[in-house]
Amino acid sequence: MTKLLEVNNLHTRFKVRNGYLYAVNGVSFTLDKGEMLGVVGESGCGKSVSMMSLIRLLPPAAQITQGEVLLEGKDLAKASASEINMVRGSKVGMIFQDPMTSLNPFMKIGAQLCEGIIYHKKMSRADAMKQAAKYLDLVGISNSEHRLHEYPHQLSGGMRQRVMIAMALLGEPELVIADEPTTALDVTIQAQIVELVKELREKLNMSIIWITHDLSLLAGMVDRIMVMYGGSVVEEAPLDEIYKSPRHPYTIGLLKSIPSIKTEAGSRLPSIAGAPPNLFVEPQSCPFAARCAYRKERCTKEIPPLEPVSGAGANPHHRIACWVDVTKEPAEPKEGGML
Amino acid sequence: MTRAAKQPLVKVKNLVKYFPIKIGAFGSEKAVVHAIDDVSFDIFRGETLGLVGESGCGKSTTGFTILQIYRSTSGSVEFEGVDLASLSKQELRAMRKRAQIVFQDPYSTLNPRMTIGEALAEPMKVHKICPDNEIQGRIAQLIRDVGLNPNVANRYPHEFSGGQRQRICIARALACNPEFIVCDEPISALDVSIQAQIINLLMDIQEKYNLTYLFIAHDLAVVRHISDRIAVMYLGKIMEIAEKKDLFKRPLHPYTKALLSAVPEADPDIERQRQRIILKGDVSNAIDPPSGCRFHPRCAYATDACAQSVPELEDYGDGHQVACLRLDEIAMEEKLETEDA
Amino acid sequence: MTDNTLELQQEEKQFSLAKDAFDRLIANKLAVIGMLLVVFLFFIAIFGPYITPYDFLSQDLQARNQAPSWAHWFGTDDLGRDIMSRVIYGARTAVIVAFSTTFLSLIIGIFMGSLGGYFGGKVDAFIVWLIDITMSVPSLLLVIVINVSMKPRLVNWMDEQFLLTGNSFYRNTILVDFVLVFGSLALIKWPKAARIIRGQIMSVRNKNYVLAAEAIGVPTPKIVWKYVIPNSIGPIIVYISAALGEAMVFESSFSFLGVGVRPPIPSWGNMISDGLRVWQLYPHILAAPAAVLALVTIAFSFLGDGLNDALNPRQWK
Amino acid sequence: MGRYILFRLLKWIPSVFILLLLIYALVFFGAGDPIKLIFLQAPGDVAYDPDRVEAIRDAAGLNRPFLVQFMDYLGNIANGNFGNSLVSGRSVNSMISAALPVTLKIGLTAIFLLSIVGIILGVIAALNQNKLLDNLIVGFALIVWGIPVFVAGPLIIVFLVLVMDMDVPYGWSGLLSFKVIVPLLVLGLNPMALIIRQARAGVLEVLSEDYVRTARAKGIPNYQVVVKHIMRPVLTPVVSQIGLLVIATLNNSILIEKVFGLPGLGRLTETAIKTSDYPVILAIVLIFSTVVMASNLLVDISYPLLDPRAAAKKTGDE
Amino acid sequence: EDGQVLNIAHPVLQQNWSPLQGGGHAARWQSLSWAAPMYFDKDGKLTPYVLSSVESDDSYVNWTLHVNPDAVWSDGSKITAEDVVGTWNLSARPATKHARVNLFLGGVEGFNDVVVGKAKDMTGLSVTDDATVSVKLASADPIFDQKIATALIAPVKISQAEDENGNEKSDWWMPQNGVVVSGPFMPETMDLDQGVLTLVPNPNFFGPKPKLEKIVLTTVADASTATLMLKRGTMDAHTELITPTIIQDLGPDFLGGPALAKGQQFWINIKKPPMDDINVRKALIMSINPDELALAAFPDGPFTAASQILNKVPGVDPDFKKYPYDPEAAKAALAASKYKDANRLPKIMFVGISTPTHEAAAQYIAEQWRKTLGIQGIEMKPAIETYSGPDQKSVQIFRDDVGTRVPDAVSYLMGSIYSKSGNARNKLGSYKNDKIDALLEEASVKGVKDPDRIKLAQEAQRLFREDWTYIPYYYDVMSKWAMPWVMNFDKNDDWQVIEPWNVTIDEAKRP
Ligand SMILES: Nc1ncnc2c1ncn2[C@@H]1O[C@H](COP(=O)(O)OP(=O)(O)OP(=O)(O)O)[C@@H](O)[C@H]1O
Ligand SMILES: Nc1ncnc2c1ncn2[C@@H]1O[C@H](COP(=O)(O)OP(=O)(O)OP(=O)(O)O)[C@@H](O)[C@H]1O
Ligand SMILES: [Mg+2]
Ligand SMILES: [Mg+2]
Ligand code: NI
Repeated sequence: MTKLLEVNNLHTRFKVRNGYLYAVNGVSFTLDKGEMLGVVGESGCGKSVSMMSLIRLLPPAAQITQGEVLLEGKDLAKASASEINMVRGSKVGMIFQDPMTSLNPFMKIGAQLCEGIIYHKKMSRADAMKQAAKYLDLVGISNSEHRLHEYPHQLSGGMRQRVMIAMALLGEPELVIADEPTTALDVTIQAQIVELVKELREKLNMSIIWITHDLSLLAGMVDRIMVMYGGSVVEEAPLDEIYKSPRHPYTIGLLKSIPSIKTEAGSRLPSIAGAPPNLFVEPQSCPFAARCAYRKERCTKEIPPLEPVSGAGANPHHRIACWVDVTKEPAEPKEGGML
Repeated sequence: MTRAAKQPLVKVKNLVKYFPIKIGAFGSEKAVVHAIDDVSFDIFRGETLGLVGESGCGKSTTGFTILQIYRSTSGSVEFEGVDLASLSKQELRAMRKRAQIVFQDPYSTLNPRMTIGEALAEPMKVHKICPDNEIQGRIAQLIRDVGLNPNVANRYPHEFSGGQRQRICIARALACNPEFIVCDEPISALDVSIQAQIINLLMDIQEKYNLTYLFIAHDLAVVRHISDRIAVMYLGKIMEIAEKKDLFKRPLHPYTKALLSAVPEADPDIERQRQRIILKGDVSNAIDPPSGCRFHPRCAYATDACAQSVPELEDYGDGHQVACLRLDEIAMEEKLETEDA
Repeated sequence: MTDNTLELQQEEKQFSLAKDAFDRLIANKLAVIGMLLVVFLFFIAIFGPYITPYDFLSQDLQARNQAPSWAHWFGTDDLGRDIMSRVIYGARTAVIVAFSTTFLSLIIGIFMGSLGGYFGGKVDAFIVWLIDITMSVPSLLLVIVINVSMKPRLVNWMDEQFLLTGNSFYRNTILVDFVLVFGSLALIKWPKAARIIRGQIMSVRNKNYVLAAEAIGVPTPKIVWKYVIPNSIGPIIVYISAALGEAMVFESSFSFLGVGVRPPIPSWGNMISDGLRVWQLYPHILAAPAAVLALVTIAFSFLGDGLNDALNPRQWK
Repeated sequence: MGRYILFRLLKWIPSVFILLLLIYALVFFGAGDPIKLIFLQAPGDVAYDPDRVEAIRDAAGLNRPFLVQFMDYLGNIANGNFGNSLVSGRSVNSMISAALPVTLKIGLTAIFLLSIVGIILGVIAALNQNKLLDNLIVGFALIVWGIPVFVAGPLIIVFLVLVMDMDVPYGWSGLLSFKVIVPLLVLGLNPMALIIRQARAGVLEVLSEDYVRTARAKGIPNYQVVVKHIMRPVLTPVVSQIGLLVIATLNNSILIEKVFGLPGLGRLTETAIKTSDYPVILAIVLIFSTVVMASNLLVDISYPLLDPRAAAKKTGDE
Repeated sequence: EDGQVLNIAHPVLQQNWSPLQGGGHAARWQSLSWAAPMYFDKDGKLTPYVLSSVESDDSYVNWTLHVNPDAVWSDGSKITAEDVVGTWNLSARPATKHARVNLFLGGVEGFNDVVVGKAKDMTGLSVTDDATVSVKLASADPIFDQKIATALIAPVKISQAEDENGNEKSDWWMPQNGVVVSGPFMPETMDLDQGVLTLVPNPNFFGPKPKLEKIVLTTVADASTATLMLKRGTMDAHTELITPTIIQDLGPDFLGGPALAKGQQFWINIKKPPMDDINVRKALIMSINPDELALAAFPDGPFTAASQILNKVPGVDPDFKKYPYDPEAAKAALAASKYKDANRLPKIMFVGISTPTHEAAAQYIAEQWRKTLGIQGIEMKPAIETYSGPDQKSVQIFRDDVGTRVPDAVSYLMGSIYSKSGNARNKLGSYKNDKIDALLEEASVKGVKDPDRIKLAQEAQRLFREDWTYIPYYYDVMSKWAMPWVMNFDKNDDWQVIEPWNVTIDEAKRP
């Protein structure tokens, strides 16, 4: 398969009142054409910021301090503003989390859908509208001609998210970044959207990065999963690998703490003690060390690199950032942790 | 214990809560939100009743109305035989110490201008739970109970993380020795890795203080883990109530089925095999709910009759109650399908 | 249960909401300038009369309308009085007027606003109606009418009281000027405060912590007092800052129109209106009070903006 | 909408009644007696003859009881007649109908023009947040805000006349005459400061909205994002300030119309107050609050036009 | 000299330009359009105008007035005796609100009944024939002819002005309503809302031909603006403009003019505590330096410090002893009063502090009292009206002017210190000194040429001095209130341009 995207050692930080917030600290990954990558992690671990950094869709306080983002070989991190504009919306489409706030309540659906392609494809308004209607049909919105003339508030949450998807697809992008597109939706609606995306992916054959904090959601959907913690990637592996043989203590803890059919009802859930770190200091060690049940001396001193797992029968595509080999070390519950 | 031996602590009968609102650009038109409409169920002493349903279906309203934080429009809520709905504000206040609530969002449930200690002392003072000189000791005990260090008592809420705040909210709910706690999505605002901590805590204290829970959530996995029985709600109505195992094994209502099939499982193998039932359309509007069975516009099995008459909850054995007119026909159809296959 | 026991680490620095807001304020340069100016103004208003180089009343007819010099930094006015001393004394007038009106309006506003906000329904509708009328009255006109019409009545009444009782309190009818200026200003300004309070109560009322307090069974008045009001402090402080500056401009507008604080008590307003008459020849007489008024207004708006940002920070999303 | 307007008007009538009663009582019991004033303006050697004054007051119907006079007055107003000035004997209707258009024309033009300029400046400032341009605009707004109109007015006049050697911008010869520009500016500058700040704050807020990010994600150029996605949401809060602007402008007109010799309501107010001419004062109060009410109503009605969500707004009743 | 336009700035938005008002700012331009019965010329000589002659019998009770046979209205019709009598009766009726009619016609028999509305017409006024009016006074008045020499009771065409009920018609004086006038200029347009009036020469004027082609009167309420306009020559004259810097701004001529029989004083209400104590009054008066007081208000003139009441009339007392400026004596007087010291004094309130200059003067006084006597509680208010009159309670000191418009000491004092005068009743707190009253009553019936008339008046004034009831302020002059290029703009004591037809503009001097 051909490589679409290659991200190397990406660092993004925010200028905050007294110093910096180190939101993304050295994220690297690649994405093939047509591949679907899942990004999981808890709130604030840098999922959105790292993915937004790809197309530099960041608030003014943010700065990308290091790293390169090669989209089809071209480094977006160093591209000019207008070059970036040509990528956004045409090569890379975005779907955001909250369909309630992500659509402009002051503009009709049609106008919002069209403006991107009118600009990028130099289409006439009428053509653009036709195109938009086609895509609304595609994402399963009936009566699309009519919907184009409605305002977002006239649609339900699920419909709005479909509109967002149509909007991302209109530019016929090669990569779609979906930032928790179902978090704000109900399970039944979430199921609708998930099915829709699967379907579309087959039809349109694009690459997708799907951000979520719900590990279970990805199980039936993606090809590969990347787990983030404290601004870094801690584990990355093909789908089954992650669920069946997780290797990073954080991933392990996370999977265990999700109640599932297999967990015994009424039993205590194994939980990860402590809370995620705040990112006001640049990490100098494994970000998870403070909560890690396998913590070793080294974990609090050095940042582990993201490297393929070792050991017999190890999948070469399975990479973790950990100094400890959990298959060999016993877990010893650690008390406390930082706030 | 068999259920017959258990006695209901809370008996909700035909509970209705409507919210009058104004709509339109000038607020000139009046309308009514049918938040919950004729809901009846029992909660037995010592059990956890899970309440699930989609956003806006009236779960929170049910919880609030049971505690009469929202005064009910009609119907009754019997708490050990006392109808809370008929109590005056004063009388109600006295009952408040027996029934408490934990809210969804721990960030906005604590008064940012009160220390943790003050927040915990408040219910004790209001209900004169213990002499003033013992309050401090009790606060320390409570804080320890929820797994925090007692020296946090004189700190302010903003110094705590979400999970810790939720612990404090639980401590506050415990402060007046309640028998019954409504947990209104107590974990859905928390980080994944923290959720399990709180679930554990809730189960621990339930055991320790012999509490009864109404556990509201939209995350079926969590409800499955913590509840004894589960009620499924749709647009202000209870669609199905059953023992947990029963419900998961034998979901009867089409909506329950769809709901269960929509819950993702953290296992690629299961997911690959799973056949999702995808519901059409969106949840209808509570201002103008559909006639008849509220679910009929989205139901694959709906007939004209479903649009006409409102199904009542009926017992299908073992306390498994379902509100569906076509349950038998559906069972038949399914059987045929499986046979076809 | 050990895995659940979390301890707050000791080194974690303890900071309170107020301190946090203060830090944010301090970080804002303009706000700090504004704050310093305002503090300076208060200082001058309190201690001014003791530190002025001259008596603000003492006249020197030989040294009239003098341009600024080392002896008189801001020059002298048409009766040879030192303008700087008068401006400094005027700060006292300004601060008194500004403070009294603001707090009077705040008291009325808090009362009305919490009444409406908490009880809702008919009471609220009535109060909203009251707010609406008051807001639709041309404020300056109303204040002028009140001042022009009430003053003689009050003065006469106080004088009668003095003659009847001999109580020297009644002798000081200069108070009447102030009282009327405050009173009428407060009368037109309370709706703003009431709106803020009402809005706050409305929003705070639906906050979960108020629901939680209700669930606990905390009595209503206590909820208002301990939960609602303290959480409305931010907007109130911002309101106060804006209202203080506004009141000063308003006071000078009255003086410009010939109502308001009367000479020989100096107020920036009447100094400006004096200055406006002669400023083609003696611009310094206008310049000093006008500049000071402008500076103070600007200082208050800097401070207000700063406070607004500090107390009601927009959350990151 | 028709019903809504009717409803508002019905709510407004009692307010106006109370307002009139209040002002009437204030002036009736408190303010000076215009008749006496006529005599006392003359030098002191004119015998101020109380009997004569009483006779004159009788002749003018001013010695009747308060309520009788007030009801009489209300009756007149109901017939659209504001009575006659006590000082000049002229019909108040004709005075108002001559003065109102002047103030309205100038005021509305000032509000309109400067709102537009203010919005543009505010947007520019916000888009350049914390840069030089932003600081300049904000600084300008603050200074304009800090200088009261009654100081700015004379300052500008003298600047034009003595420094620029222009003719005194005095009097009224229609909205389009050059003379009117100066008072227009003075009247509008102060409110403009408000608009600038409001617009700037509004843009800053909208900038952090998710839908702006969505717009950016489409890769359309920046100016399109600003024009299509940012301007319109900002307009709503700015428009809601118009009621305040109208009040500020009316207040300012009292302060500066005299200076520029504009024969508008402001100057009429000033004169009427000086002479305690209460039929005129009352009429002006009524007109002023009508104007304010009308503008508030207009703002409310325009809401759904500006904000499509407003049409479907839900408001809780509890 | 044709094509000359005189631009006048007028300080108030005048809505009423009826010639029957007898006061207010509008009345100051009355002689432009309305021919007075008679007038005093520049040298003070009584000159016929509408009336060609006025004579009385020896008792000074019965007077005969002859209407000038040439006198015509601007439409060419004759001015009749009917018009004269009608105008005067109308002026006296309450609904007309003429502010000064009692000064001129107060002595006519039946006047008092008309003034309070008991009668429509004065019994003492009758039309003998088309051109003759006979007047019967209630009591002897040797100077009745001088009293009616004023434009303020100029006859109007009564058929235009009076309605069927005997009330003044509204707006009859507007050009839109076809008003006819008797003076040299007739109104061409009147825009009351804009406050702009234009006057053009009256083609039928029965006097000398007016020289100006037009007079434009514009309302300029703001003093600074008006000053600027005068300076630039946009305006030529002003109705009344006083600013603290007027001399520096517009030159000494602007405010200068002949002295007037009029003076400004601060009158003390002797009934109001603490003024009921003569020692307090002495203390207050003696702590003021009158020269500095005048200086505080008008540092550059043209007004001069006052001492006695009388001014400019025959009979000014050369031997009058000024109140001394003596701080020590003042302190002693205060100590001798029943209040003993300043802290026990009730607050003192000034009213009539209506202009910046009066404000400066009042502040000067206040400061002197504070400095010498230690008095703190002093207030000043602009409006006389609301603090005065029958219901005034608290005011102790009124700034106001008194004077006379006939060159006569007795009428001067009758208007200021006689117990029935408005001044004595209102501002001095019902001041009544029987001896003064007797002296003035005796003097008033003496002939103009009788030397006793003056001697009695002087004696009354000396007695008045001993009552210590006023703080002398300044003597007025009849300011020109016109720029130097306006010629022949002399005004008389009634503020009227004496001979409007002579007014010209020296274009060479105009900027
Ligand atoms: N505009 C901003 N200014 C300052 N810090 C920010 C800003 N946006 C995000 N951050 C910080 O950057 C870090 C990473 O944020 P990010 O939004 O990528 O998290 P996330 O993993 O997407 O979380 P969520 O699941 O809540 O969306 C967080 O700590 C957050 O607080
Ligand atoms: N105070 C209120 N006033 C008006 N309508 C309300 C009020 N509270 C709730 N509602 C409406 O009642 C319905 C049920 O709301 P409720 O909060 O009980 O739902 P929920 O199931 O708890 O949803 P969620 O999962 O989002 O918490 C909704 O349509 C909601 O808009
Ligand atoms: Mg995110
Ligand atoms: Mg809820
Ligand atoms: Ni590790």
